[in-house]
Amino acid sequence: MFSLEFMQTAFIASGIVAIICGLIGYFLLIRREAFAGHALSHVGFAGATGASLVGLSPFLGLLLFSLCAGGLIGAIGPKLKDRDIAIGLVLSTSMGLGLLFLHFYTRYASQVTGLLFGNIFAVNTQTLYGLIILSIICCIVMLFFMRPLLFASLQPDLAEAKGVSLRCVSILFLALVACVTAACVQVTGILLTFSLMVGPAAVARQLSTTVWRGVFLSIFLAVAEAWGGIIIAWITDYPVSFWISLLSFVVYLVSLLFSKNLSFYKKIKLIN
Amino acid sequence: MFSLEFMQTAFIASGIVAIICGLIGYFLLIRREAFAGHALSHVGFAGATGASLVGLSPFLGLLLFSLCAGGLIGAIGPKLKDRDIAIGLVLSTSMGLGLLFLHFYTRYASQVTGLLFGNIFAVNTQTLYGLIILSIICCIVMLFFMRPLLFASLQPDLAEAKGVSLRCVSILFLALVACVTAACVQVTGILLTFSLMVGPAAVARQLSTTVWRGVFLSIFLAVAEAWGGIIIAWITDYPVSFWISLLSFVVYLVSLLFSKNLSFYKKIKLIN
Amino acid sequence: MNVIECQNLDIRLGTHLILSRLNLQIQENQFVGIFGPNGSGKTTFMKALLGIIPCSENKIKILGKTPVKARKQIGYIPQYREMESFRLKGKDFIATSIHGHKLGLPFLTKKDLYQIDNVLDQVHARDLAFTPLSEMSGGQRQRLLLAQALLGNPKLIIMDEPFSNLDPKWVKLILSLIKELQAQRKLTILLSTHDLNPLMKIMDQVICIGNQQAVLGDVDHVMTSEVLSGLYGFPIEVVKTDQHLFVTTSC
Amino acid sequence: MNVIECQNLDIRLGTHLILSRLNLQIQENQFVGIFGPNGSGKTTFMKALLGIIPCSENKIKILGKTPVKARKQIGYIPQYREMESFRLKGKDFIATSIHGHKLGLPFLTKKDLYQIDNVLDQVHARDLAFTPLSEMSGGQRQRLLLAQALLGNPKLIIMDEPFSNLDPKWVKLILSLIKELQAQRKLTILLSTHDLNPLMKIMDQVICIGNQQAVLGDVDHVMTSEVLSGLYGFPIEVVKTDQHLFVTTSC
Amino acid sequence: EPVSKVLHVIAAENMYGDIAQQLGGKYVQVDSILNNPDQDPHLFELTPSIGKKIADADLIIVNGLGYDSWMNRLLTKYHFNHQDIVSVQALLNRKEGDNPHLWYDVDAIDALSGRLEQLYVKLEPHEKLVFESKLSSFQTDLNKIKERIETIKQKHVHIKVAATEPVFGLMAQKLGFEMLEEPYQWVVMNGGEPTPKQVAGFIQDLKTHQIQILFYNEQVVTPATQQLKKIAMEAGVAVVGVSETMPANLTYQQWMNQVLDKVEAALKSKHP
Ligand SMILES: Nc1ncnc2c1ncn2[C@@H]1O[C@H](COP(=O)(O)OP(=O)(O)OP(=O)(O)O)[C@@H](O)[C@H]1O
Ligand SMILES: Nc1ncnc2c1ncn2[C@@H]1O[C@H](COP(=O)(O)OP(=O)(O)OP(=O)(O)O)[C@@H](O)[C@H]1O
Ligand SMILES: [Mg+2]
Ligand SMILES: [Mg+2]
Ligand SMILES: [Zn+2]
Repeated sequence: MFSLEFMQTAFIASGIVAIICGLIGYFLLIRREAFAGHALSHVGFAGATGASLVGLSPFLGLLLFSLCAGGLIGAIGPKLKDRDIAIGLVLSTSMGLGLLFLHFYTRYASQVTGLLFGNIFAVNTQTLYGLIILSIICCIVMLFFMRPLLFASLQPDLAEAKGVSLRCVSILFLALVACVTAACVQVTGILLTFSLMVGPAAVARQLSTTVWRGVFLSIFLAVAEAWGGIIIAWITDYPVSFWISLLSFVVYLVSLLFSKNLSFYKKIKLIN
Repeated sequence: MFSLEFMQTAFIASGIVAIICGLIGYFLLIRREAFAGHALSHVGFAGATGASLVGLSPFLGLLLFSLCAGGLIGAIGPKLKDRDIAIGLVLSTSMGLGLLFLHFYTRYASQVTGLLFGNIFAVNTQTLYGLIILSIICCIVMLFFMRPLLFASLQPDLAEAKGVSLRCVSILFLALVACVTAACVQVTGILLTFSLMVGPAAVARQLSTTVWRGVFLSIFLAVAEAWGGIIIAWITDYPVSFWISLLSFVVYLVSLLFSKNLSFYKKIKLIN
Repeated sequence: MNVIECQNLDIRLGTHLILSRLNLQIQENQFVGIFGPNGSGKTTFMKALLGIIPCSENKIKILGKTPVKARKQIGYIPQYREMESFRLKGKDFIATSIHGHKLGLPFLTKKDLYQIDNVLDQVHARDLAFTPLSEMSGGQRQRLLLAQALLGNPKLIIMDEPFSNLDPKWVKLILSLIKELQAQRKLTILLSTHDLNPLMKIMDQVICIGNQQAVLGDVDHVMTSEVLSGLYGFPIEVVKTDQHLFVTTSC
Repeated sequence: MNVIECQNLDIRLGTHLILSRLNLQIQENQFVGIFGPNGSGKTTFMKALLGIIPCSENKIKILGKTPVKARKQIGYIPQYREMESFRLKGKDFIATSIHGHKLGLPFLTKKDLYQIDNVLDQVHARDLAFTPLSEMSGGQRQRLLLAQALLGNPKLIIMDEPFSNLDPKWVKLILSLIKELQAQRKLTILLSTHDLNPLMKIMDQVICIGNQQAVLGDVDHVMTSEVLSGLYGFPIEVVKTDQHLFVTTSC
Repeated sequence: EPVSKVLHVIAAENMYGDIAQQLGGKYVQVDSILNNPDQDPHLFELTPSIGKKIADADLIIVNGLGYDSWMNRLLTKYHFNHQDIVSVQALLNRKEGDNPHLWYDVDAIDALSGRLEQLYVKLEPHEKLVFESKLSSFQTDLNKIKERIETIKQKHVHIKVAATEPVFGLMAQKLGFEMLEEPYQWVVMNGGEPTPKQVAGFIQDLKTHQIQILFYNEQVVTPATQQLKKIAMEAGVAVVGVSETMPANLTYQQWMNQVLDKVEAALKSKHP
């Protein structure tokens, strides 16, 4: 299984996607913005179609459009309360725009439809290099951005008093999420990206007592689920995305049972 | 425009969809569950393919599966805090299942892609009757269910003390949302359904001072946006869903400006 | 008839024992204060009385019934949480609790509306009926919640820290409102708070919760330096002047 | 040098004037209580001092600088909100505020860790370093936040209702902690609360906020029945015994 | 006598697989990836077993034009430099965005068969004669089809047709038909939403017999196609179903002849 070149590539690519998704997902869940993560994966298609329409590279359009949408969501709803409305409206408006672009694009728009499920076994070297560069950039940015991000997420009032602009942090973070989603969705599809973003991070948030442990647990689980999914898919010959999404659900359920015994407080929450 | 039969049907069908979406959407936003509304519109396809796989009617499968997913989300996360994780996980798992079913049985695959954007101009009479029946059932259920739903949404602690099971309410409501979404998405696509669910309700929540006014404003706006979208689409010859999503965004922005002048409190929120 | 009766009651959350072997009886027309350190179980005790936290059968009797059956006759104000910043009017907000516990057509009868006006009058807050919730001050919201708790002619009202974040004027206003209502309608009031001073001369009885115990007693017996110091595990002094009774920690 | 200096300050939220023509100067090493009815503008005033609410230039000086420039030297405890029910450890939680305002590698230096241990020691809460946030009581959380406010050797600490929902023991404990720290480090403390009694003998000065005015004064001058009654628009009595000073609304 | 080894050929679509089999006979073993008329190429996720087969293949046939983009990604030179890849798109020099249903273009198949024979000969020089004879018999069949097309073209001039999707477009072009309602078709194919005037125009043209034959995609059963079919039948317009994927148990030649049979029948029955 490991001697086949396309399998090697699949392991590397899914590993990288898992690392970025695990990292970004952890902060996404701390900020309770899972919806944004999903919405941004839809948004890209409008950009891709728009770019094809004016003759630009679809990927560039996808990236730019996602970035703008991420920024817009961050700007409209920096407070938790109104965020779901902001996300919902940006999502539907950008999908509407995508539809309009599609209307003018009277040729075959192949890049539009292929996004729901990607093909991790069909990653070419160029894409792989792109992914590696993206993941390095993303990790470096997160490394430098983590401090204000955590501060603004955990103690917004205090952060504001210390001169952190909640709106800026929110915009920047969602732009980063948009970037990552745009890139990963190209490779692995909406389903797989979202599974790797939410599942491992949910477990990490549930169990870890320090930020670093949380981040690493999240990344570790994401990689483990991604590779585990590929291996099980190899054995059973069912689609990989199915296995990874199932694994991520099962691992979360197991962690729920586990964390029940962890602390007394959790127990009460489950009773209420 | 009004003499054409398919246009008449479009007006009637979109009007009915708008009524249900406006009604359900208002409560969805009061409970801050917009994400659930969107997620449930994806979930159905797994049910449709699954049902075909075992030889049942796809629509039945779609309905049942959505219902289960709605109930599951409601059951996992009755508290606001954990809800986005619950929704995210149910969404990705059910999409994964859908992919698996698709792997075994591919017949309804093409219907799945057709769901992002529906075609309001191709509603047959049978579907129309189905919609009318659904909307009547939905309105009646909501009418009887509204009291505990509002109570549990606005004053959860007190409702619990009065014997309302928050979990039951949450499950029931999301099951209803699932039902409605499943049916509407078949007719009008994910985009249009979601636009009509979020936009008008967001405005109504922003402006109205009584529940009834909120419900009626939400329904009224939804119908107005739906019909307005069709008329503008007829004039400009752009796709309807695009216009409706744009209208719903614009109306929200206008309401935001309007409500700025409504109350002092809002102003401060915008400043902070 | 006893309004509240607990016999040998154990309250557990999960496997954790919060209160053990509770025995107390509270009569009609009593104003009972509940004190105790943070996390001692005041809220838990109240939730047990409301039947939200299940307890072993027949150990709690409210008005001679089980808590679940007595629900209709209990008014409740939960520990204050930030309310939705809706523009919903006060009247509509409290109306959600009328029949809110059962399915049915969401129309209010004339009687319901009359009842709402009635309770709003009782807390002298008719003006709040048409004020949007998002424009109410903390004190106004508490008054509104008090009006809501009076709906349905309860015999017992349970209030969980209704005064947190309220200024002394509102505390006093709401306290005198409660006292007035209690006298009129022979209500039993159960009220928890951390600021003991405003209640000193108003309470009839006191429940002290601490160390998994809850003890009912008269104000004069319980509100002594010894009892309170023991309860909080910290020197607390009760100072008596000619007209006043004060609690202080500054020694 | 004055720690806080306001000259002819107007504070607005939107077009709404909250406080007008404020003039006050607070010296080093002062414990200043802030009182005022709900919605009078206590939180708003504090936010103006922190530079969150923009005011016309040069009207506020903190330690001789503008609020924005003085940020590093101000410790702040926001009005209590329900914290995330994370399992994050106390140490990690307060560590987020070290350098949290600027970009950079998220690693703590030995010095930072030493500083955290140091402030935890100062509030006698070394044990909280390893307690998950979700398992802390209200008082423990307040102590943790106080430790956090001490990070970076501030000259001024602003606390917005730090005692709401705390029991008298914790109020007293935290108050004496604050007092102790203030004496040690010549801090200026600005603290708002609705429960005036615990502060009566601790404060050096008082700011009364009401009717769009804020007045600074000595405790003896301000804490009189007349001033307080005027402030709250409600009869409030100040009772003096040999050793104690009490505020009460029961008249 | 040198022993010939069996060539492994992978075809992305089954008609290409069929042609490869016909041309290679017992010397090739063909696997088609999309071989079920019910399958939607857009929602297809590779499983490891297919990846394995592709990795072991000697020859790969893809359509190109984004129709099977997952294959393109897999087939960069880096991974499969030992293999020969036949892209029908490349053979014809078509640009991205063109009508991807290349197998309805008989000339494309002509070119493909020639190219395949060349490659077979290159890989198995010993069987040159066998391959040449198989090619000539295939091209004889193909020429018959071409002749048939030419006859139809001569006999029926100025035939106006329409389709629900541009599946049949290339063949219709060869037949000399004038294709109406093209924007509608592209929108539907791209999963977009037709505008009201497009729908109105289509229905109008059907009712007024502007359209003489309506082609629809048998694989995409949506309310929209049903609606148009129904209107066409009511108006007496001939309706012809075509499929995207070749039905099982047919050869390419049989399939094309079947389609042409249907077209001829339709032309006969068409409204005068
Ligand atoms: N929802 C909950 N989450 C976590 N712990 C809880 C919860 N409810 C109760 N507990 C636990 O039960 C005990 C009693 O809590 P309870 O809320 O009844 O105390 P309380 O007396 O109301 O405190 P406070 O004065 O702070 O309101 C606490 O020690 C706490 O550990
Ligand atoms: N975020 C906000 N939302 C709504 N109104 C606000 C907000 N901030 C300030 N206000 C308005 O400004 C005035 C001052 O509010 P502020 O919060 O400063 O009062 P406060 O003295 O802190 O009250 P409290 O004692 O209740 O904390 C209030 O009358 C209120 O109307
Ligand atoms: Mg409590
Ligand atoms: Mg305040
Ligand atoms: Zn989606």
